[in-house]
Amino acid sequence: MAHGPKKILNDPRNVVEEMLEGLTLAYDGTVERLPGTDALVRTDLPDEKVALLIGGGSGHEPIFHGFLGKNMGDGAACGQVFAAPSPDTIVEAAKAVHRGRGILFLYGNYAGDNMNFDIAAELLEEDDGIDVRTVRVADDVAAAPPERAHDRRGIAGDVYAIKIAGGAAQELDTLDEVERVARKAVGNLRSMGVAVAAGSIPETGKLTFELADDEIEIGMGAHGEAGIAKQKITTADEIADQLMDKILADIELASGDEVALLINNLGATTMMEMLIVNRRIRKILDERGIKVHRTDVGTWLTVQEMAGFSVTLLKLDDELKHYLDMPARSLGLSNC
Amino acid sequence: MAHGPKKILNDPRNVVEEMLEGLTLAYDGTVERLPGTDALVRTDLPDEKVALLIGGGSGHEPIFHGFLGKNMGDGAACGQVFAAPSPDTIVEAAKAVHRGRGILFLYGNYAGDNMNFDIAAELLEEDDGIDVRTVRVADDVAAAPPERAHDRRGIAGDVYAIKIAGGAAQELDTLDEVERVARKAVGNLRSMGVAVAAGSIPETGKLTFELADDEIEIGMGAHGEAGIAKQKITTADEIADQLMDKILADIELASGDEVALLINNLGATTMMEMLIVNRRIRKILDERGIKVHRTDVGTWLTVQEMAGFSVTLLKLDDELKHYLDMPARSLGLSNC
Amino acid sequence: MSTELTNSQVNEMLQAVAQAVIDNVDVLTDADLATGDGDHGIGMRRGFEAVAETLQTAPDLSVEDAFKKTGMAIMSKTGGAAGAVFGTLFRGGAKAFAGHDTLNTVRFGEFLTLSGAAVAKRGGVEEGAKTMLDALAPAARAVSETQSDDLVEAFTAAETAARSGVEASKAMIATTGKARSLGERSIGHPDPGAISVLIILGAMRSYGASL
Amino acid sequence: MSTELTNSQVNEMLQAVAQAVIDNVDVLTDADLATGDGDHGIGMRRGFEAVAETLQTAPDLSVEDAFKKTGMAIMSKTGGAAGAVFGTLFRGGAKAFAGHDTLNTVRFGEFLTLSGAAVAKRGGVEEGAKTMLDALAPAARAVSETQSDDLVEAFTAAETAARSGVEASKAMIATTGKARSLGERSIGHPDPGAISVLIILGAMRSYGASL
Ligand SMILES: Nc1ncnc2c1ncn2[C@@H]1O[C@H](COP(=O)(O)OP(=O)(O)O)[C@@H](O)[C@H]1O
Ligand SMILES: Nc1ncnc2c1ncn2[C@@H]1O[C@H](COP(=O)(O)OP(=O)(O)O)[C@@H](O)[C@H]1O
Ligand SMILES: [Mg+2]
Ligand SMILES: [Mg+2]
Ligand SMILES: [Mg+2]
Ligand SMILES: [Mg+2]
Repeated sequence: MAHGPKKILNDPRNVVEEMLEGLTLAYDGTVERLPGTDALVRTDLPDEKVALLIGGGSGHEPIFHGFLGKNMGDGAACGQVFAAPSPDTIVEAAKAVHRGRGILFLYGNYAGDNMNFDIAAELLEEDDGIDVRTVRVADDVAAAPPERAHDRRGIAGDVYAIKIAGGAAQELDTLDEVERVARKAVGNLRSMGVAVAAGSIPETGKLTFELADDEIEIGMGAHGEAGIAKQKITTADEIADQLMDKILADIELASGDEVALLINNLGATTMMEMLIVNRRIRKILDERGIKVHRTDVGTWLTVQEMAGFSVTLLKLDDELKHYLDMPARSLGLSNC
Repeated sequence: MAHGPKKILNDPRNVVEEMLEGLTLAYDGTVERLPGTDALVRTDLPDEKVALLIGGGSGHEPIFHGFLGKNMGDGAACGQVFAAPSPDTIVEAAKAVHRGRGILFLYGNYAGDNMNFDIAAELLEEDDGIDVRTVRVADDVAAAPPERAHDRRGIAGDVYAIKIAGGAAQELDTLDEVERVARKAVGNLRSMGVAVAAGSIPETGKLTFELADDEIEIGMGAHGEAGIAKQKITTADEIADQLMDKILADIELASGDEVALLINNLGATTMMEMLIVNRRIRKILDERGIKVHRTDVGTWLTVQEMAGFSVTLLKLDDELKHYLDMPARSLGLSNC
Repeated sequence: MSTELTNSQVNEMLQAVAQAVIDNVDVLTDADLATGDGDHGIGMRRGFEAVAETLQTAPDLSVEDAFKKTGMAIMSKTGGAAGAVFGTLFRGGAKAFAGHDTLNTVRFGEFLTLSGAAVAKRGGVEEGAKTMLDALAPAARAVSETQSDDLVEAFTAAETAARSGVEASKAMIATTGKARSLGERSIGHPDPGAISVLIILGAMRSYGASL
Repeated sequence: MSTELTNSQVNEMLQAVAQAVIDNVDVLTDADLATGDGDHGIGMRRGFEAVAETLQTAPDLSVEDAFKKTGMAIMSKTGGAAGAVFGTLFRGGAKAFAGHDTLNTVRFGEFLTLSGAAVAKRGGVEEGAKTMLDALAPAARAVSETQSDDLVEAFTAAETAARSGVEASKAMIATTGKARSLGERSIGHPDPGAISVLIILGAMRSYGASL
């Protein structure tokens, strides 16, 4: 089993299958896996609702397949490690969550995801006449300048996007309305991360990038995509400053505005580090008079054993606050 | 800042202070830090209730200080990294949470914690006439044989113990009753872990133990305390078998009995690995007819950047189930 | 000199293609580690293992269906960008063979041209974006321009053009996919998907030459 | 030959003790890494930095109060097992100096004896459990048995006994603290807390010798 970085696995080529088996069991009956597929669906779906389908590559657990439940995702299409799910998987998941009111596809903005979900959406509309809308999370400000914001990657902003869309899909009656709320949330999300050490794909056993012992990479993506620059490791305060500079330059936030603040562990970083970073972030926000409505610090969108974290700001209004704060229960995120 | 293993910090000697500042801010007003101390207290404590005080060394975030909130801990006494809090801190926290109905001290069973909390309890009883009861979590079956169960370390069983005691301290009127429920929970908890890689204390910058690239240590404690034996890394299934063998040999569980199952990430392990382990654990439990009432897989009691995980079983009855399932919200654990 | 492949030869050829991709998993992994997330090799292996299985159990497929089924197997098992684009490559051009029992140079050229168009549409890319299209599109042009009806010549033209495409991709700045983030730092590295196109066309050429 | 220390000398001596502990942080870290969690050095440093501060700002304390305040500073700033046991060491025996202006051999012997008893009670341990008591208790006995009233002899006797205690702790199997988990694997390593006791008593001896 000495296969690249040390991990507790069985067959490295079978990790997604085994993970999905363990995940489905961990849902204790609230979620089922569609036989012969990598599609997961809530078992307690009400008869009539707008459906929220989420998904993406595996290896980022607990997102996405860990985010199913009441006021969260209704179903998930799961891909292999760092690989978007296939159209088949998406179509299966979509048909199973559909409850007559159309489906919102919500996922991170990557070429692979976009193509596979688009193919599935075309098939569902052509073959089954199901109304599908697509909202892509593209929150990573490091990934492209504002004028090419649609090219940005989806990173930990996914968490808030799913939380809000999940609430909206529970409460609102039409796909139009759910799409509108999800789109507003996504438009108000900005994130940026820093990488401290690489993760590896179990099947290749290879680290996805290289960093020297005294180096970090600011702005790196959630699959080890290149960031803005490698640099010598510096203090938590300086790193927080760098991330916040870029994020705050990208979104209009005036004194008195309210945000939700999420600090996401990419894998192996300690919560102690993230809390130390939070201290600085709050100082920066306080200085600008920006109010923090809620803070979430934890591990939601990982990149295998990568070390590093990202910071996400979501600009709030009353509607977004309402859906964000709705109670929810899932394997990877609960809220009360 | 190149100080031992790569971490995002400011002053390695000031990590607990900065972490507590960031933590308090992250609670968004629901928890305050008593000025000049490392004691944290809920700001929304009702006027009359049995108080639940938790605490221990820092460096295990989100436990303990991240577990404050309604139906969770009422206050926390925080120590330095891997060091029990001082009696002063505990006394301050205790006085601040006390609401006239006595205080339950609930913490992990370590010589340092025991001595410091005992000194505080004596002071509170002698100087202030406050009724203090102590329940220690001692769930690590690797740490001592059944006949010396009181010598066992407290590891991830803390999570369920705090969750249950938090619910009981909210609903039950007397310290006697809260103590009784907490003691029952603790008596029904069994855990065991495996270490894959070491963590480090920021101030020393040194890894707390050594493991070769192809070695793991079964039964290692939450501060790198020695386990049962170092061994060559093997499959997830075999490791799950080893842990479950020891746990199941230690607690009477008949077919039809119900348990709660918690898999806790010690830091840098991927959720994928833990879910793969869950798959096997469920097979083992199924074979014995043991029913899983709920599963929790996540990161609650960490040992800095250590890699590895632990498995916890809690044998349930209706009363424990009731308190375990109560909704709760805290920085590190929410339940709905 | 063979100018036509029968449907069972096409089936054999596509199995040889699958094997070639599977054999090159490490090459593709390393290429994707340099510019992307390192999963291109294992993704292509997953897809082409499914292709091999599909073709082995259905030796009697028409040429069109063999390409279609190949594309469908890739599309359903690969995942990621590669699943969509390589699935599209095989499916998107398959209608070039509709109503014909055999594969010849002209139809193969049409296949590649249609495939290239389908990929460009699906991926929202043009040539120069540093994708597999930078190997596929030149290969399609090379085959279309081939005067000879010798299939080995056609395959060789395709392979040669794809090889130049892989080379040319090194100088490109990626504007899509995971390599996009690298910006100018993507210069110097070939596109992994383009390498896959080269492997696929190379395996066709070898198969043709072995007849 | 000094047979008595005044309260200001005691204050100075305890500051020298604090400095010695602070200077040995790495020795204690490494010892605790071998058998425990590696924080003994930094914990003792925290505690004794607080001791130094307390004593510097209160030079006029009585002997009893100097020991008490030392214990209280340790108890409130160290944390962990060490905070409780070393706090108890200094506080638990301080009453040996009650009503006296000076420290002499007899009172120092009583101090150590009372301290040892207090630590044993607080820690629920006896000698042989591989704790700092395995240095402290022999030191207490050695001082009590000292015939001479020369304080340097008393301190030397204490230090020597503590050193043997540290040595002897190597052969012990820990039955408390974080080292308990090691069981037989704790054999061969000295107890970190015992080393701290040795450092403390050694610093007293040096201070006495420097007079
Ligand atoms: N938008 C696109 N259009 C065409 N091909 C693309 C596009 N995006 C990526 N590709 C191709 O896919 C290849 C990457 O495949 P793979 O690594 O399997 O997918 P992923 O990027 O999802 O990890 C790239 O090398 C490129 O050739
Ligand atoms: N129950 C006990 N009684 C007396 N001394 C103890 C006890 N437990 C631990 N010690 C002492 O404390 C030392 C460890 O101190 P330290 O590393 O600071 O605390 P921790 O074990 O909390 O990390 C041990 O070397 C031992 O001498
Ligand atoms: Mg990928
Ligand atoms: Mg400690
Ligand atoms: Mg890739
Ligand atoms: Mg220690």
